[in-house]
Amino acid sequence: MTYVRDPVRIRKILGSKKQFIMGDMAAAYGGLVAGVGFFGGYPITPASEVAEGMARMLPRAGGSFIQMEDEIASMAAIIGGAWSGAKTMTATSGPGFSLMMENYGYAIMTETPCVIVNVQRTGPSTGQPTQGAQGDMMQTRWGSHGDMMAIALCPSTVQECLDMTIECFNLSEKYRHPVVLLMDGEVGHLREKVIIPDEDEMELIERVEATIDKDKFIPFSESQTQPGSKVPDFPTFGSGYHPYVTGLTHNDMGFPATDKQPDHERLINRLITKITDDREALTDVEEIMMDDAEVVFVTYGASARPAESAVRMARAKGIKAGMLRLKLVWPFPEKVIYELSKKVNKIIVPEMSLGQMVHPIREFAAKDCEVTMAPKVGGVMHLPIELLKYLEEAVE
Amino acid sequence: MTYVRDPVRIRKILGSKKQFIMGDMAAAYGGLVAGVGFFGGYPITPASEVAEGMARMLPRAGGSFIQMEDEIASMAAIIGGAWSGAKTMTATSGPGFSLMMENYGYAIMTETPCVIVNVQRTGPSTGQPTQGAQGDMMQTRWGSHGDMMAIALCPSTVQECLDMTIECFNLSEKYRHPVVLLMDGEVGHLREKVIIPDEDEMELIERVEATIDKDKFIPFSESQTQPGSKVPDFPTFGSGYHPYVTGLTHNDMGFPATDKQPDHERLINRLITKITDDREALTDVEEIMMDDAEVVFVTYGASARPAESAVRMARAKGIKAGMLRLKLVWPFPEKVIYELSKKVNKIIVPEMSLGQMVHPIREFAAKDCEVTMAPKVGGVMHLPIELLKYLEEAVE
Amino acid sequence: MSEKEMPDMGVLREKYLRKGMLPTIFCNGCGHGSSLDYTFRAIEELELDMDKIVFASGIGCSSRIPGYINADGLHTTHGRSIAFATGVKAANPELDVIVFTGDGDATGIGGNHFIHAARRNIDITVILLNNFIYGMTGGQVAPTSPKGTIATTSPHGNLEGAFDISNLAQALGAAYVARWPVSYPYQPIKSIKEGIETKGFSLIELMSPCPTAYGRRNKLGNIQKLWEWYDDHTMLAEEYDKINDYGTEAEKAALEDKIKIGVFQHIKKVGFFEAYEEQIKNLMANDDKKWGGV
Amino acid sequence: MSEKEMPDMGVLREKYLRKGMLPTIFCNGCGHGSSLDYTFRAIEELELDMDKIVFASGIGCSSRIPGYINADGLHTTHGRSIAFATGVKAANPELDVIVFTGDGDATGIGGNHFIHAARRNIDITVILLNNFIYGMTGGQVAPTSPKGTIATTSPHGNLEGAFDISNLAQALGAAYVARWPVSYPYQPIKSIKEGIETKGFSLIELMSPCPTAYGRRNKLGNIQKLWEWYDDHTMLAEEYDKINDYGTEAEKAALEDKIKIGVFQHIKKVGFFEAYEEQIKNLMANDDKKWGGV
Amino acid sequence: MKHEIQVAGFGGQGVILSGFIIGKAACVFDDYNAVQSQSYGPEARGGAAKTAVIISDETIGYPRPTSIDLFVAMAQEAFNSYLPDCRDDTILIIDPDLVTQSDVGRPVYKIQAQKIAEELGNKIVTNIAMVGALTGVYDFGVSDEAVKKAVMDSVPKKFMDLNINAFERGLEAGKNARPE
Amino acid sequence: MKHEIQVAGFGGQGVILSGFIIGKAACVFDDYNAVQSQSYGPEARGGAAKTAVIISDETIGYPRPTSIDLFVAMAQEAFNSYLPDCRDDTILIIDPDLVTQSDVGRPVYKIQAQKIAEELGNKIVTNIAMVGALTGVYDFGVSDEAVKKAVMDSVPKKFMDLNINAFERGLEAGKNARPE
Amino acid sequence: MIEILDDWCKGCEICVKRCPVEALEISEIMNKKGVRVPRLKEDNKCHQCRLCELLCPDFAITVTKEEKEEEKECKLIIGGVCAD
Amino acid sequence: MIEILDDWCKGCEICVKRCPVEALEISEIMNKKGVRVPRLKEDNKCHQCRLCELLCPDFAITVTKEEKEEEKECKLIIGGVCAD
Ligand SMILES: Cc1ncc(C[n+]2csc(CCOP(=O)(O)OP(=O)(O)O)c2C)c(N)n1
Ligand SMILES: Cc1ncc(C[n+]2csc(CCOP(=O)(O)OP(=O)(O)O)c2C)c(N)n1
Ligand code: SF4
Ligand code: SF4
Ligand code: SF4
Ligand code: SF4
Ligand code: SF4
Ligand code: SF4
Ligand SMILES: [Mg+2]
Ligand SMILES: [Mg+2]
Repeated sequence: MTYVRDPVRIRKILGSKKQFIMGDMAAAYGGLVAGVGFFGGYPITPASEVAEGMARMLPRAGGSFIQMEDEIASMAAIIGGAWSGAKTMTATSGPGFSLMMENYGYAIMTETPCVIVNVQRTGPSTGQPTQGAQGDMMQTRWGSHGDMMAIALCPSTVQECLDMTIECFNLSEKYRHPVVLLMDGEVGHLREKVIIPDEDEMELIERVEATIDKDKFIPFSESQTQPGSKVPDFPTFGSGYHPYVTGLTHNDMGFPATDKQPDHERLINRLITKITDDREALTDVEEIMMDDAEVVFVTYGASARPAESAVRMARAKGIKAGMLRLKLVWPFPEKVIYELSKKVNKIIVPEMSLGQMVHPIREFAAKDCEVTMAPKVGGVMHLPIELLKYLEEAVE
Repeated sequence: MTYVRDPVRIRKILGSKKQFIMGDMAAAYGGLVAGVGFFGGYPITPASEVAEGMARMLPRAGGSFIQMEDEIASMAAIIGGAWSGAKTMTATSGPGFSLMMENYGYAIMTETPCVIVNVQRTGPSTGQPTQGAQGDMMQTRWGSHGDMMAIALCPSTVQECLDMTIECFNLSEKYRHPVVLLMDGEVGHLREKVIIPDEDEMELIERVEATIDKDKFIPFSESQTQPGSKVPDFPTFGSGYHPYVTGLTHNDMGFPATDKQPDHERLINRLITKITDDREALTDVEEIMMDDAEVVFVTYGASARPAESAVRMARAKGIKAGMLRLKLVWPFPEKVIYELSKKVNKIIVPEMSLGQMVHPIREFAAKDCEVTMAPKVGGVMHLPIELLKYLEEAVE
Repeated sequence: MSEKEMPDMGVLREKYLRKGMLPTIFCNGCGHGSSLDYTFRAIEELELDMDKIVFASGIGCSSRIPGYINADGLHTTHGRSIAFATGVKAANPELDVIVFTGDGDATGIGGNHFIHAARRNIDITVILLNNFIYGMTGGQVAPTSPKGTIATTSPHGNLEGAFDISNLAQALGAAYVARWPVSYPYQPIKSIKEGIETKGFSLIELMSPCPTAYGRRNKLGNIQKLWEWYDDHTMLAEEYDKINDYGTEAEKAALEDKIKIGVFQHIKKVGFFEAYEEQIKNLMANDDKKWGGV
Repeated sequence: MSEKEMPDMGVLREKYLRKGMLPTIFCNGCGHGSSLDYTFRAIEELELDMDKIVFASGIGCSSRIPGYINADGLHTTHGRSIAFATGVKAANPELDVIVFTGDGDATGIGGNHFIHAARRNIDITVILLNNFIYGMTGGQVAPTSPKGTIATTSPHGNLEGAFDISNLAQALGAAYVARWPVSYPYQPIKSIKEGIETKGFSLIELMSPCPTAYGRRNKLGNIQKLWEWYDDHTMLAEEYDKINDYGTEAEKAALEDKIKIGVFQHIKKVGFFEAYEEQIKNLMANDDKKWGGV
Repeated sequence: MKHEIQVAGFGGQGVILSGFIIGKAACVFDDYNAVQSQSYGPEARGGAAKTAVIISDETIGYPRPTSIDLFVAMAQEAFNSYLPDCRDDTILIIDPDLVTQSDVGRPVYKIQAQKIAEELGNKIVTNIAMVGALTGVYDFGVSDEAVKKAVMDSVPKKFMDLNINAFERGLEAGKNARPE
Repeated sequence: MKHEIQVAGFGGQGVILSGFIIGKAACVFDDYNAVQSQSYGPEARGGAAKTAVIISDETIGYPRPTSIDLFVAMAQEAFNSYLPDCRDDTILIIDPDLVTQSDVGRPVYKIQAQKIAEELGNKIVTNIAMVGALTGVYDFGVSDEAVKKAVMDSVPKKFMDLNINAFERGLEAGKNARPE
Repeated sequence: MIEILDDWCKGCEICVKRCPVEALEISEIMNKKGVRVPRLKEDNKCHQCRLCELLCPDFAITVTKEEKEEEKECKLIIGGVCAD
Repeated sequence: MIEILDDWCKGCEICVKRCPVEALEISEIMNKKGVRVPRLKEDNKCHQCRLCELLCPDFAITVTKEEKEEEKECKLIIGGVCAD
């Protein structure tokens, strides 16, 4: 039988409401709370603790954990598991994420809900395994071949690692799309206080299962029960709907249409617009001291923390600094950035990379607003004073 | 012994100077002419013909072809082969390219020259295997985890498939970087006339092998023999230099420096700037009717062909249309695009995707120049009249 | 239930085939279709509920089979079907999972998932259609291609050793292993039945003629000759082993030319998910005791 | 040349170790270092030219070994070392290629490359350090971990069957297969020598104690006890097989607890690249004839 | 000068090869430019096959046909499917044994290419006979001799005579054919 | 209120756990915010280990130490490496049996944590003794009781007494210690 | 009785060649794809062993066990029986 | 003579425990990492079998075959012999 979430048992497994845990572990908690029934993963620094947490807790909650033979298999298995009706999850870091790219695209193509936690470390290649980074941001959006769209969230605190994992599942179920929690190793291995939400303190979005008459069911088109939704109802394996799930271009019935241009166009447009139609509704940003800001950081993840410190330091010096933190990075909040760029003189983008999100930011910023990178590589966070200097220079 | 290129033999294997062949086969010819000593590949539509051509010809030229167990192994093997001193090559399409992402990053990190032909087909996922597309453009730039740079060329004709394969090898040797020939299935499976260049009709850039005293040799830093070059001399395996080649962050000596921020920064900056320093020198564009153009297509690959037809049709109607074709797409020709955008009113980007190169084009265009997508998906090229309509609308 | 008579093809078609997908894309004379027929008959004999079987596959001609079955189908990425299937089963162990795969899919690119599923004794049934070639992509050499095979990527003759897939599965301790040519209908049906019934990992390797990409190039003649090839080049395991142990030198030499067929392994082992469910039950019981019940 | 005396460690260090990389990153009591020592000695006895040997590896503690060798070293991606090595050898068959890999690296993520290289009979020597665990990442379960193993990802006890890697290589027809614990110095040295000398694919599986990630969690005691564990839990293949064939029930039952060690396979086979060179020679000669010489 | 020729039939009939020969004739044995493109069914497993050749003395931009001058159909399905892509005055050639229903209210050249091949002893050269026929029927600017050379250059040595015969018999039939 | 504490030593000494206990005490058994970060050597294979805890009554932005209030060194190498990160008035605690050269021209608290642990019968609780000691030496706003609870909450039941003893002996030693 | 679903038949002749009593032959009837489909011979010894049904790789043959006398008639049932 | 490269020794005691004649012992000498390194016992039966050298996983032991009489002296050579 497919896993049934037992909130009471899960709560007991997790223990006290207030805890002092790592970001990685918080993601495991979040998964458990969200109702993960199957976790398939492969160890890799600095993400292994997510799997280890799951290995310890999930079977006690009645779910299953399998350490697969590699990341390709992990991604495959969680997609398979999702089709059996479970919420499924994996966790990895750069090298493993690169290996997942083919099946990530398959999940997108087949509209399979699942969650991938990528605890980013310093790349390229094996790089610096124990050092955090933010170098897989663009990969999440563009890393698989062909046209695709991404949904990804970036936590800045350990509490957010937990909350956003739940949010990832919600978005994943809502859009039937693999959602990526783009943690960075800094946050993943940081310990902080987290408050475990009780049932009434959170909202869980559950999969819309197919309920329509089997003869009338159209598996790969707009929802037949949720008016206005481009997301088809989910015909769980074993429920008698007999969907044919394929990574080939398929028509509404799910049958291969590998030489049919209109079918492809229709399918891909739906796969993308089901998400981008909601771009603005999905936008999730935090604003710090933005009211009168003239020079602002646009940040995400761990970098937001020294950036916030730097903003406070700058304000103390009378600089009209502010910060916009992207909690959801994909689909890209084009409008927010555009509007921001109309309001401020300069946008500075501190990233633990040589510059990734700065590209869409620059693309969507109005041209009269200068957009600057503030890169920092090698597994070290920006120091607040380093970032302060960017602000100071900007107002010089 | 490492393969030694025998131009006379190769010329005889290839046969007559003027031939009517497919783009895929032309890439195989190009590889042979450039001096490939080892080809490792895995079949996939529409790229299999590259491997098949190599399987037929390469052993006759004294080189070796191995069909590896998958694309991960193919990429691994050609990197290994490169370290043994050979020019090496693989060919694949989207799904295989996605699988190569981890080792692609390894090749970048270890500065391994090699050439990957990606004959793009319609994705995401298995998509439409027999239909051409241009959906892996951004993946080539961003598909592996961590910071990286890409070098990639896009042929529009079968002759270019041959010539650009040679060019790929030249750039690959020059920069010690894996270079991608981003063909599309349309061009790959098109047959056209090609002229096979004789020895004196082309230039081959050969690897700069290490020659310095072994004790003084620094394997992963600036060249010790080419003044001004950031590309280190190559210590071929078997030549006694004993390099330690690792995907970990390494210092100049090649030793792991996995917790050293300065080493990482230094390395990654060199890996990227060794290419981007030459961004303008590398820029390779073709201009069609650009002198007085007001509305232009920025194109590449197969799309350039209907675009060119459309430009000619538009000119016949008195529309000041033009076309800029990117022959080298990565590193992105930022300056050319910026300058173009200063000159023209509108840039239209026809792509056999939902829009990929349009992003950097929009990022680097001046804001007063409108940049529009002209996407076409589902394995079908734009029709000239479809593109003409974009031009007509632009001047309305 | 073998007492009940097997319904005729008209009935089977109606019951098992997915309307609108037939005829198959397989070439004239391709053996892949027959394996599906045999599978239907095995399922019919076992009286299984088609709502509770998931058919998974990778990429290849063989992997197109689930598309023709009126049941849940998961047509995945090249080589990965067994890993997907593991997830399907993990999330709902009540489902039967049958994987259709090719020699290239399962043992070329997908070899790792194959050996790990066998090692773990994942409770799935793998029907592997071995045609000694990469059919779908037009005839490239496969890890199963015999030495000397002419293929588009071994135009001068294959130099690599070939996998004996059943032997590999046996060495890995798979619970059920059998190999038959598709030209024999009854044995495959029986093996598929036994495979489905066996707890743990079952492999049924069916040698399937590919006239287009294999037979033609390797001078195995027309469709008929290719189908007959298996009659002359296979030998029942018992007989094979007997000759191998006690035969004359000449008899032994003749074995070179023969492929062993039969049921090679059939053992009782606890399936992975059986063991897992047991572990979960114990953990929960422990917790309940600790907590005094949930 | 075994007449010549083995130089002492001072000389070996000077000759074989890469200056500036030592001491190793291995934990106190880790067996991985010893395998490198044995390799030096095998190379010393064979009088090989260190300029013509490439040491390749994947990712893992074991895969760090080439970093300590003063020779060409290729530290690749996790699981892929054998595929890289295949390319190294393909592009210059004159080089000897020795792969250092771990149980996870070679048979977890890298299982496919392992089986394909064995099948192809790629002429490389694989020294596989099996510690029954993923050491580098802190002790996750490996495909070699015995049932019941407590690891960070099998905290309730491992339910999966374990690979017998040597047995797998044997089934694949590898030219040379041997297994020893690193606590025995002489046999590994001899096997590494034989492996390097053997044409085609050689596997030397060395069981290497990992006190940090395996021993500790599985209550195998301190470093000493862990090293001694192999004395009690291994048995020479000949003896093992004899008991298996002719032993009493009790004796047979005791085998449960034993790991077979020894040289399991040592056969003469044409190496893949030997065959390839032959084919190339023939093709070229053919062309030359056709063209009347180049 | 620009000619667009489309040949369609079943997989296995050598449709692609026939297009290849025409294109090769034009650009290797004559001095034009030519492009040949092809369409596959879903996964190239039998089914329909179609090829288009464009011949021009200028550079060829868009490489797919936009205005077909000559359409050769070697199977009924192909004829039905692709006729709509043709202009009203596109020249049509069919093998009446393979395309039995070709009555579309306009003249059609009927060439029994398969029959010619069978008479020569091997159905396999049907496509070559058809290449001859279309060369005879339609002047695409390339000499008969160049096409013949392209045939000779594209077929196995062993079957050279058979192919030349097929080509010549087809050519003759083409020259003599009148639209019906 | 903000306190930055750094503890450093060798891998295997339980340095990370000691930081964890302090952080947990502050935010679970008291009501502050705390962050704990850690640095690894190359691949966490033994070698140096270092952890930093920041305790504050406000939200903690930048989570790494910028101005260390208390530095505890449990190995000579750690002491030498990380002393430069300290302010001039950073409070320093060392175990003199592990850090034999601590003469840096400023007062240092010397706590024989390892000796305490050995006296209690198991070197393994050295870190817990040190947690007690630093709690005794430095007031980071968290009650002794809260730290003790955090210890109890973080160690295996089996070794509860041993750990509590270690903590209390350390606490006492800390309270009595004077900088030398 | 032997029914052939003509439009699914690809013409491999497996049925014809493997019928133990040589009861089948390739007929003059062509299906949509131009394939000549098999039929029972006018004079046949078909004993409804079902081997042809089992072996046909294209699900094109149905052997329905009916009385011998009905067989003649049944041969006329062609094509499209099950396709939709 | 037994030379120990003290700074490479990690203290596993394999050499001590596996010496067939129990010739080695852990000494009071501490290396940089705080590890107590082994030494030949004052009174030892070392017959230079080299087992300790072979087994030491850290390349820390060198057994140089020299005359018995020189041994005593050699024991004094410690640390840093080969490291650079
Ligand atoms: C990642 C990836 N690589 C390559 C391919 C191309 N491909 C499709 S099917 C196939 C071979 C299938 O062979 P096999 O499994 O033996 O099936 P068959 O067609 O012979 O039945 C290949 C290489 C792909 N789809 N995906
Ligand atoms: C693609 C990828 N996945 C995961 C990892 C993380 N990783 C590094 S080493 C290792 C396990 C190594 O185990 P083994 O090969 O047994 O070597 P050991 O450390 O035990 O010697 C893993 C999973 C990685 N580096 N790359
Ligand atoms: S190519 Fe071979 S395997 Fe594929 S459908 Fe045709 S005959 Fe069957
Ligand atoms: S973790 Fe295990 S394998 Fe790795 S170095 Fe330590 S003891 Fe050796
Ligand atoms: S049922 Fe048997 S006897 Fe009758 S036609 Fe079929 S194979 Fe022949
Ligand atoms: S076996 Fe089936 S497909 Fe083949 S000829 Fe007979 S009816 Fe047709
Ligand atoms: S050489 Fe032999 S006897 Fe001497 S100390 Fe070493 S192991 Fe003992
Ligand atoms: S074996 Fe080596 S590392 Fe271990 S104690 Fe002896 S000298 Fe030290
Ligand atoms: Mg196959
Ligand atoms: Mg291991």
